[in-house]
Amino acid sequence: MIDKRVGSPREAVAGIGDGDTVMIGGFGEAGSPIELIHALIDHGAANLTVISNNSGSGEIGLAALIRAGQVAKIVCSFPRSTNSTVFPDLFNAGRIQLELVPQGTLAERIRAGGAGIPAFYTPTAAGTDLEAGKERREFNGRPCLLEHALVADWSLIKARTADSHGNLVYNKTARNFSPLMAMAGRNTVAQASSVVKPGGLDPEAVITPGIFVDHVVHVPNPQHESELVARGARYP
Amino acid sequence: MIDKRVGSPREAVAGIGDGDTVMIGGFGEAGSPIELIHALIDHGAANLTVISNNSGSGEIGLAALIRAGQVAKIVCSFPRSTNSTVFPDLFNAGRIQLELVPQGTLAERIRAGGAGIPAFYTPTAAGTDLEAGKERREFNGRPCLLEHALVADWSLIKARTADSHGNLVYNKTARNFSPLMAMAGRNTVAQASSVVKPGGLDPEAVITPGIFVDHVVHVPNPQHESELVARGARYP
Amino acid sequence: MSPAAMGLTTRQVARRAAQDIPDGSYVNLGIGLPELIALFIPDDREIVLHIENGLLGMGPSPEPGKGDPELINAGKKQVTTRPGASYFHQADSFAMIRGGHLDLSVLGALEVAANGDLANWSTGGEGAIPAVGGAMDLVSGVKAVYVITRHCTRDGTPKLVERCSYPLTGARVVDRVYTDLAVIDITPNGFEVVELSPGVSFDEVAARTAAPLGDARPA
Amino acid sequence: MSPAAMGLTTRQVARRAAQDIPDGSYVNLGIGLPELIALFIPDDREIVLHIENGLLGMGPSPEPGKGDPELINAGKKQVTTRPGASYFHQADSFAMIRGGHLDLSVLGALEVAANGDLANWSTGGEGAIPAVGGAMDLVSGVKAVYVITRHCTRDGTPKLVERCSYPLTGARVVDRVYTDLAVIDITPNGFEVVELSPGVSFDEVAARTAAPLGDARPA
Repeated sequence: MIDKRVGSPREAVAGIGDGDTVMIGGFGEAGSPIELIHALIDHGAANLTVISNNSGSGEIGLAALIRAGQVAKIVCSFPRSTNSTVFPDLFNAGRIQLELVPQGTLAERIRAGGAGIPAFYTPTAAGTDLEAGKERREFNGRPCLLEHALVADWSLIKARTADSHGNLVYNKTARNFSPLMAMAGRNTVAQASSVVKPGGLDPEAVITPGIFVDHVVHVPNPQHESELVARGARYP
Repeated sequence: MIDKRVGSPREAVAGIGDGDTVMIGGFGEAGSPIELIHALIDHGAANLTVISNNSGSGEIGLAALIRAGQVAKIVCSFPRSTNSTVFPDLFNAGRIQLELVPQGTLAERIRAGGAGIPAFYTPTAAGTDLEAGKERREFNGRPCLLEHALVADWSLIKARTADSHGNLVYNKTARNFSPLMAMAGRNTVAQASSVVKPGGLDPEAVITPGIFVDHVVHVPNPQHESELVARGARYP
Repeated sequence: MSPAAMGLTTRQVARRAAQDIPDGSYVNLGIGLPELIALFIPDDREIVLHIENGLLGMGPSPEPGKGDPELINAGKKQVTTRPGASYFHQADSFAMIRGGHLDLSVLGALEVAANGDLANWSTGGEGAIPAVGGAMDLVSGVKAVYVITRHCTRDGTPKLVERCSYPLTGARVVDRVYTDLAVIDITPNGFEVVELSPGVSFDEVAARTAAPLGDARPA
Repeated sequence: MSPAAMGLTTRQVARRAAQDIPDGSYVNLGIGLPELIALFIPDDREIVLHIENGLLGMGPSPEPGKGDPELINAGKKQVTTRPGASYFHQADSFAMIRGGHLDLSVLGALEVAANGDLANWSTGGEGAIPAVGGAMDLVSGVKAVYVITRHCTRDGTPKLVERCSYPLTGARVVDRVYTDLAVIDITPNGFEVVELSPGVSFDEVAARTAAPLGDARPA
């Protein structure tokens, strides 16, 4: 009997350990699993490496996790926000490390991790400062860089609907990194606005097959980062 | 105004030239674009390199294209069929070349071609005869092989429904290689059982975004390979 | 007892192998003999069957005339789906395989070597058409690889050998072998019998195995 | 005429650039000034706008209160969709970019060099938080890269230069630049003016360009 549902965000993240690598879905607020992130703040795991496209806004969600001092390093394409100084302040104080990765390379490295491809070549960033420390090789006369797969101990993502097998569909541009992170996480936790029985999702329209998902948490009315920021919310 | 519909399979394949590389979708009969293949036989382009998972069955579809002598080389994972001697006979006579590629590596090489990834490493086939001629490199202590992207001048695929922008959805396991080949073909032709207006497909459920598709042909009642083989059909 | 009558029938071997697939597993069953395992999965277990041409959640064969020629398994036979099924393209399907997401792959064999080498894709013979399909991907990526096979070929030649003579599908990939005669693990010490089929002795298995055979049966 | 009043307004530059986007193109518009181009696409053309966070077929901003916080563009502003739209994940989105499937990317710039080098992601300054997003992917993959920018910075420093002083986004990637003063192609011979804005002379553009400037205007 396959039933991946767990009762609460708290239970879902209980296994995250100090020093773990955690992928967190979302591009801006779209797809950000705020309730899982807040549960991780409550949980308190420290010295985390977080892989996420952004570094959060305001003082909730990902920004709050960083502000809580739980993140030692972030792997990220765009760690800047008009609404937050949390990451910049810690970064400039030398209290958090940054690995800056072009967005497409970040996506492809995560996919590679999930797909068992240890490394690949890409033309992106060749000839720029982000080439530093990377192997260069020409293909068809074009300089390319060797990029390595990313995997994580945990992936925390947000879905629109899940079934109890862990099959997922997403909402609009909230899809972004989540299907890739689901593949690359050894333990993938999906919060979903609704949870249905197997057969409740069209097999042709499933975006993330359940094999990539370990735990499903029902979060019926997920909060929106922009609304929380607009009213000056802080977590905790 | 974007309208990728063309009137017939004949028109859709008219631009294929001698010596072109042609990807052909399908795993067994599921997803095989028989009507497009037959149009290519009528068209007569010769000296083709065909990239397809199988080599066809009976004397229709892909097997008929090979039998017509139009294929100089096939890149394939499983060129054997219980229902056809077309490829084996030509291969044993030295009249067609074969590049044998493990199925997952074939899929990944096609995806890489469509995604602008020139090459990647994979553990598949390391330590086997199919390692011959390939660069080996270890990652995390595991031997891996360097595999290069595949692209094509043309991709011929079969969809269930298309819109006039070229957005596609597929039927069950007929999806197989087609979304990847759509990405890797400089000219991608999709035959579809039904064709709708833009807006007629759910944006959340589109499998192949229209950007990957150049021509859409309405083939309302596509033939099934197994039925044609069962009644001993030949083409032409 | 003649060799032909000794040990389990093919269906009994499939049934035996099915007992060892844990509830909740994601499993790929190879073409041929391994396909039979699907018939014997115990009713109290939910196993998700993966077929590499693009489906998780394979169900049984359709009733005659009720199938879809575009819903087929890797052996190109028509199948059905179970609730919770999903379709995906080949790159995603092999991401599941290569990325280590499947718990188990059960494959047929031409030969299995004592170090876990598997040969099951080519006899390397003159005039044989080489065809590999997804076999090399499966053995390189799936967490555990079981083999299900007759212990010997029709002419009595052992298939469990010291070193494979046929071209390899993968090196050091097999974890366990189910045959008509025994269940045999591949260990750092080579082949070790963990279970004998009813009416079969250890010596009878050893005599039909072309490599040293350990005995790891529970005391 | 004071420098501030010379040439086109920002919106006029966006309108001018929009004229050159062919019907049927697949186009990515960068954050900031390039976003304005979407407002000026001629009615008789169908352009499919790609946003790298996962949408083809971006439509205009939603009416107030009608948007979805999870339907946003790369600048994280709410948008809508047009008929024929599709959603996809980041690996597919950047496959479109890196794989050469987009016809055009229009980006902003800190500097453009005469050899086509583009700097638009970092001033490299002390304490500045480096953030690259999809810019390096776009310039490495899209078939044509246009830049839309003020010709000079607020303090009058030319942005079209012999060699970029800021960190590069990509080497030899820009095809054409639209500024308030002119439309300028990047050619093997460097910058070449193909069109002057109304009321602007070639010499005025040359005086505000920190690299040799050719004249390729139609006779």
